Amino acid sequence: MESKRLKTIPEKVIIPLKQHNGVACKPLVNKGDQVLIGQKIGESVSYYSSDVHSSVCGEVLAIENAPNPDGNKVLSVIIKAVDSEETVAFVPANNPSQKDLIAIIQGAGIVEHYGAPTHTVLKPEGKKIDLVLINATASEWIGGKYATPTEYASQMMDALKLLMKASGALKGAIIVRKDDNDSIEAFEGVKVDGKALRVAPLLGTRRLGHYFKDQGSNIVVASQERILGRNILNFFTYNVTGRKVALGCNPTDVGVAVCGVKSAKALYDAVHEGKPYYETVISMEGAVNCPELIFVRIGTPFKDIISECTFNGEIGKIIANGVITGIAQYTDEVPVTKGTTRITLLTKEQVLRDESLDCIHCARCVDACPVSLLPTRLHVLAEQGRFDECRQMHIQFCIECGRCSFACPSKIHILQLIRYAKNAIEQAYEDATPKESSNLKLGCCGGE
Amino acid sequence: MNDTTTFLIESMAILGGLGLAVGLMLIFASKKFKVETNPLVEEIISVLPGVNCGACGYAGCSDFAERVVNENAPITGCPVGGFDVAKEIGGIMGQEVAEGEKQYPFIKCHGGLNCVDRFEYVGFEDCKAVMMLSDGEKGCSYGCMGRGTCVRACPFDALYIGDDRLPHVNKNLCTSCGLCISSCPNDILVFAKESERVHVRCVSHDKGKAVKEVCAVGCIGCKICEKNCPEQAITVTDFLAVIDQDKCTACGICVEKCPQNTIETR
Amino acid sequence: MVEKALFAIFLEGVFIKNFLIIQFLGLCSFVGVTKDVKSAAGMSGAVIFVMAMASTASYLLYTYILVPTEMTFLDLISFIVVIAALVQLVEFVVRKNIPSLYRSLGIYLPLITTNCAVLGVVLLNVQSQYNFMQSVVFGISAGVGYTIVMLMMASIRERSTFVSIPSSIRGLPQAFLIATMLSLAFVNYFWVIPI
Amino acid sequence: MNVFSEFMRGITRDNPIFGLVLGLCPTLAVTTSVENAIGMSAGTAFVLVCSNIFISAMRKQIPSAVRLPIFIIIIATFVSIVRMIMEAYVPSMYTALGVFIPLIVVNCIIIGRAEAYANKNSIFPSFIDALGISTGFLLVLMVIGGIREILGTGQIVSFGYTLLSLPVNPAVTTMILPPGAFLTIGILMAVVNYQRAKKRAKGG
Amino acid sequence: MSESNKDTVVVIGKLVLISVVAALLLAITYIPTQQQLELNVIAAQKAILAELVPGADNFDPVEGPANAEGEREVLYYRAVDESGNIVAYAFFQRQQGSQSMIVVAGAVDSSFSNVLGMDVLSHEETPGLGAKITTPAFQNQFRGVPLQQLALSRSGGSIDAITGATISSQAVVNALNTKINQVKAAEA
Amino acid sequence: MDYTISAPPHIKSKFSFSSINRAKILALIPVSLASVYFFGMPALGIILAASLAAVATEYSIQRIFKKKVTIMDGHAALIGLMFALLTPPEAPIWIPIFGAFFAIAIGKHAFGGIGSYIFNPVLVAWVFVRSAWGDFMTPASIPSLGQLSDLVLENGAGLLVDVSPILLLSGVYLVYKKYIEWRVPLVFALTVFFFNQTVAFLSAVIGLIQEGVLNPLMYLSTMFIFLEVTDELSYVMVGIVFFGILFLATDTPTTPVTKNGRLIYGFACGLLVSIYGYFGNYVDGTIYGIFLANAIAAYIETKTLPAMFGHESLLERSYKRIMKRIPPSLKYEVISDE
Repeated sequence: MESKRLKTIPEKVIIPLKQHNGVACKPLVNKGDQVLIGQKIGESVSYYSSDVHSSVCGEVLAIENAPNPDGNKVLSVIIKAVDSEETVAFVPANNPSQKDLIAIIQGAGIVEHYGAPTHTVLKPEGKKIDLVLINATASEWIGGKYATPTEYASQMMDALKLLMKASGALKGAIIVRKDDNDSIEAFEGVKVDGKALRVAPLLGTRRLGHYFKDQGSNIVVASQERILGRNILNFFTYNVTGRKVALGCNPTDVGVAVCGVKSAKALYDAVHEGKPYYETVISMEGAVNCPELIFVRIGTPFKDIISECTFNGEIGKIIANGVITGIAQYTDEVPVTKGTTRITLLTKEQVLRDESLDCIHCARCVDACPVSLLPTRLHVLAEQGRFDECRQMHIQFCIECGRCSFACPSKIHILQLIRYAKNAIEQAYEDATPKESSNLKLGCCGGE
Repeated sequence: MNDTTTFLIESMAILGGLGLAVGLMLIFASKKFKVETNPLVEEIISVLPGVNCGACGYAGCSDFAERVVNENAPITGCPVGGFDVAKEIGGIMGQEVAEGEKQYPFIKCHGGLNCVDRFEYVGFEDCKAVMMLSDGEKGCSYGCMGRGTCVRACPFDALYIGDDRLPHVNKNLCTSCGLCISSCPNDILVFAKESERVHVRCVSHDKGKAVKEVCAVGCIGCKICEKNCPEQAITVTDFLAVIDQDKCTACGICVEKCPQNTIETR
Repeated sequence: MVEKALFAIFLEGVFIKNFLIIQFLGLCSFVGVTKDVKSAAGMSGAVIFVMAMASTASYLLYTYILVPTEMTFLDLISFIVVIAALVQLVEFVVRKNIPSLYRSLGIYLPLITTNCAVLGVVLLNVQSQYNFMQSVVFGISAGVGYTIVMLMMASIRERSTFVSIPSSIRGLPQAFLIATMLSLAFVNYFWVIPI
Repeated sequence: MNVFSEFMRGITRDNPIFGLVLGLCPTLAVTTSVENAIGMSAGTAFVLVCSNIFISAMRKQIPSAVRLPIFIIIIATFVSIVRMIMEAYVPSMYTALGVFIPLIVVNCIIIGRAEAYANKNSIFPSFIDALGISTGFLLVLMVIGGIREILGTGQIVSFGYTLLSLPVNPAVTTMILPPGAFLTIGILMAVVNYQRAKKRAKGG
Repeated sequence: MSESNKDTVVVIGKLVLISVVAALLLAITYIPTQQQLELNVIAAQKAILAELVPGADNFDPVEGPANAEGEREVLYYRAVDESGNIVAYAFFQRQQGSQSMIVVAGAVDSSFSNVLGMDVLSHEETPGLGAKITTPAFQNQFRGVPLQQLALSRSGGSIDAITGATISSQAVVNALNTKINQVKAAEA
Repeated sequence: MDYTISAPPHIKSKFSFSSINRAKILALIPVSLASVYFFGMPALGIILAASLAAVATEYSIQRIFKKKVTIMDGHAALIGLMFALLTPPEAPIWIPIFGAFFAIAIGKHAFGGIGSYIFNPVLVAWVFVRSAWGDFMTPASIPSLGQLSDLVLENGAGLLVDVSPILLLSGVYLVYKKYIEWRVPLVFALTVFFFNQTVAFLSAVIGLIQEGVLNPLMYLSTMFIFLEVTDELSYVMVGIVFFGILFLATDTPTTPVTKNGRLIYGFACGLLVSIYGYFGNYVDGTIYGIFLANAIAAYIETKTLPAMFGHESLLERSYKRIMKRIPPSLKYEVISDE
């Protein structure tokens, strides 16, 4: 699982100042400034924010709204890159305390791929975390500097311990994919506290609690089926730990911090090398002839990555973050951000242009739904604007996995309609889902 | 003959007795089981036909009256009473439909096919849905996307998307309810009176060059109309011409002069 | 033997002589109050109650007042007066004493006075020369049959709001088309049951 | 007041079936033949006209608190009269219409017109109104009855005369069964709605 | 007496008055129509009897035992020809059909071997289905049927049931069978 | 206009409405061929007439009302074919034509077209035609399973579809390939096949009670009734019942969408079919039973809406409560929330 770097440094990079959910950063540079690799160019202005660093050496061309992979335009720093690898001085931390770790995470700009700044996940205001999970089911291997898979696995273990230390949690777990034999093998070879690790499958009604007891360890690795979805945190937490997360809350409300592989690796690098989060690994998929994993700088426009690859046919669709839940891009000028995990390219012929027909009530979507919703009814209610009834049918529980749309023989854009309704509900009922930065939700959600 | 008389008297006695009994019982019951109700409701009940036929869709006249008072049921909901009853209920509820000049929605964008698309969209046909995926399909981020959110908002089928990918209003069906206007994410639709003849069909605040790149009929803020208007009814602010309808005499000079054909008479 | 006859009357009243879709009695409420399941259920509950009550009252009136005095030609007028008065009375009582019941069932009571299903039950009782128990059972069974069809109709119409229907068919025409199908099903299915 | 337009209103805009949607039960139940339809609407017309006249004549005397019971008594009286006369002089018709003759008493058309019109207008307009509504009712019943009879039995036989006879047989028996009634009125209503929507879109 | 009580009395008075007037109107209509009704019934019965037994000159009613009020119910009729011989027995029988009571008229020859005919005096069966028992096509099947064959064809008899209206057809057959047996027993 | 934008997911399954319809038509072709082989030209005429009439009706309705013409999705042809299979071979040719017309015009389009109809159009048409011209639609004989070879080729076949029950099992392949949902047919079939056994069992038990038998072994022995094959089963193992289970009841717009709802619906179908079959025959029983079940499908759906995700069902709650009572030493495995 070797990952490759891009051969050339991109002509210019576009670094959005807001690569996380929360408050946008304040730019620290002006037009015309010279920057170095790893230089902080955006400073967080609140706890719910994360620093942004330059990934190249060069000159700031502009600070303006530029396209972002999430579909909207975001204030970004555009830097003209020069061919230089000059970095600012990186200071590795030596046995940092919990407080130091939180500061390192925020300062290194580590952000979960689902958007939350990692330090707010580990140390949410007013909440106590007692379990840290690394979700390795959805995102790919981070790659980077390691010789053998086992070394990678032990790096992960170290990262998990760092995360646990940062959050003050006593227990931690890594969840890998059931069919990902490489990872499972890698972890089977690692020793934790002198004991050989066993990857435990989550079977039936067994939850993590069982394995903590069973293995007599505070750190376990478990395997699970792959879950995709843009809103899976609560569902993932419930599936893995059995803790129910109330609507409008997130796993931190029940004492669980869910981190990604990338942020774990980034923390590892930040602590051991002092390196901020300015590089990431993305995978290329689709009709493309390319190494599967590519090590890129954050801010690299998609077109530079695409031009490194050979492509069979004409590009019809560029999708960031996977074909099931990803977002299609209307331009290849969008940059790789901390939230980007993969890029999928489809040819013109592969692009689906299905016209949606009337619902035939075949209930395939109902069978496919992992959270027992009735997508067949929700999509109609959404289309007719009956959002009240959508709420009564628990539309907020949708994890946006897209299985309903995938299964639909009438090719109805069910997921899009559900998101449309959720969006409308959020606007109409501002109290329904508390805003992220507000403390209103404190105490509203307890675990069970 | 005697038999017949007895028969008549007997039948009268029975039915009369029944009427008496029923009347007494009801009056007794209504006194004994009196429940205080909203006087407004009572008043409406007294105007309503009292047939309790259920044709209004509610459970009888008193239910309908209660819904009118408490839940804003339409005052025209009673099909039996018809218009007269509706007027009376309106009098009680203090609702008067002011019969002013009729207003219709007006589409303030003329882009449609004249405006370039940035990408091909496949999915749920709705402007807001497109907005959720990106900031709009058209090159002009102010203009009408023509995906028909307003059409679907109209409960009277009065709007439709024409061949030019712009919404059109069928005035015969329009009731001026304003639902389409509030549904538009880009605020393209506004109410316009029939007497207001001349309109600027553009809402773009982009600079002239940017507009020209994407739209053949957008307002470029050239100020020709402003200079030529004899009534000084047009002002260009922020690269967009605005007509003051109070001053406009519909002379048509601006319509002729506009290089982009943005201003229109209808 | 008596029990079986009662059961036969019950089955007949519910299915074979279903008031709504075989005998066409009470159609106003059928098309008016079946827009959602909840109100259909409330209406049906009220109908069952009033039908049972009206059957009782009218039987007593007919047997003990009209027949002895040979005033049977006054049946129609006296029945309607008695039903109207009874419904009104019940409404008063329920409204005063059990407000919660009034909200769920009582608001449908006035709708029933002029519901031909209730008067129909009473007249059919007299016409079929049922005795007291038979009258009451027939009244209840008519109400149960009414309920079943109302619930079917209401849930179907509720489901119909989730699908696209041409605007000229939406509403009453659709309700009648559904009634056609229900009627076809009832006419053809239930005669097979031997009673 | 234009007598003619007042009369026509009952046939077109305030048509009891397609306009006001009242009195559905007899409409569906007795329209197995044109003959029954005529008999039913004649009975209804008699009651409607009489009660409209009676109530509008007495409207000043009726206390509003008990107006409904009094209306019901008046209507029930006329219905009973119709019933007895029919039973005595046209027994075949009486048998065919069955329980629906006494059920005229709860026909919403009658009590609806009594309340909405006769209670507020003087005798002559009430009379015209009743005539118009009755004619509208008669026409609708005859149309439905005609459709059902011609399809259901292959011919229209009224009062002993064969008015129309289809060469094609066998007839669609379903049409004179209950489902046929629902089907006919459902399709008729859809057609009426379709025409109305078309007219409205054109600006009618 | 307070104002409201006075109102109450007026209201009730008017209610009673209306009821009384209504009763009067009804009673006045009732008397002539009732007479007409009785005439109708008798005329109808006579017509049917004459049609069923064309050869008969007179019909002698056979009355049952008197009931509590001293009225005697007519059980059946003996049809006598000009010379006074009994040619047939005719009768009316009430029977529950699929929708209502059917009053069936029938006649059987004096030797109780053949049914002479059947007619329906009154019924309220479903139009188009059960109501077909009044059609000649159905009624003619009964002319001259031997008593043993008086059953629906599905039970081995010679009467074809009306399609879709087996219950009504069965009711007619049952009515005839029951009554003929009764007459037979009474005459024996 | 370089790239295409759409909402996720960007790939979709291969199933489409037309592929499902095509699969169903293909699955019905063997039995159609068998009926042509057995009944000869009349069967071929009926099948062709019904299919063509259905397609023609759909085409003209969609042209008249200016809708998109969707005859290529195969739904109209499928309805026509299914109606033809439910026609007796003796029927005059205008019966399938009218039936197909009625199915499409009233059964499908008057209710709003694909997905909007509440009653299976085939059944709507069949029930209407049957009640209008009962003589033509009554099969010459009520099919029953005389010997096992009747499963392959039924000699006393009534309707076209009764000709060969075994060929209808192509529907099982459709279930396997997920063209047809499995819950309804499974529960339906189980209910139909066990109904008579249950009736026999109950009557045996009641008989024992009436005789005053107290020996529990006698009662237990009546359980063996479920193992034997009752005579009634020969009336159940016929083509039309198989057809009803696999093709008529599984028409998706007429089934509830909820998972539990589909189970209940299957049971309701089975029960209604069996009751009619028990008193009457299974030919009419299958049709009328499913038709009536269609009417209550919407009610079943409203009553089985799924609870909030993660909400414990009654079963789970009671299980947990029982497990709490048991001392931990006795427990092997418990649902644990840590």
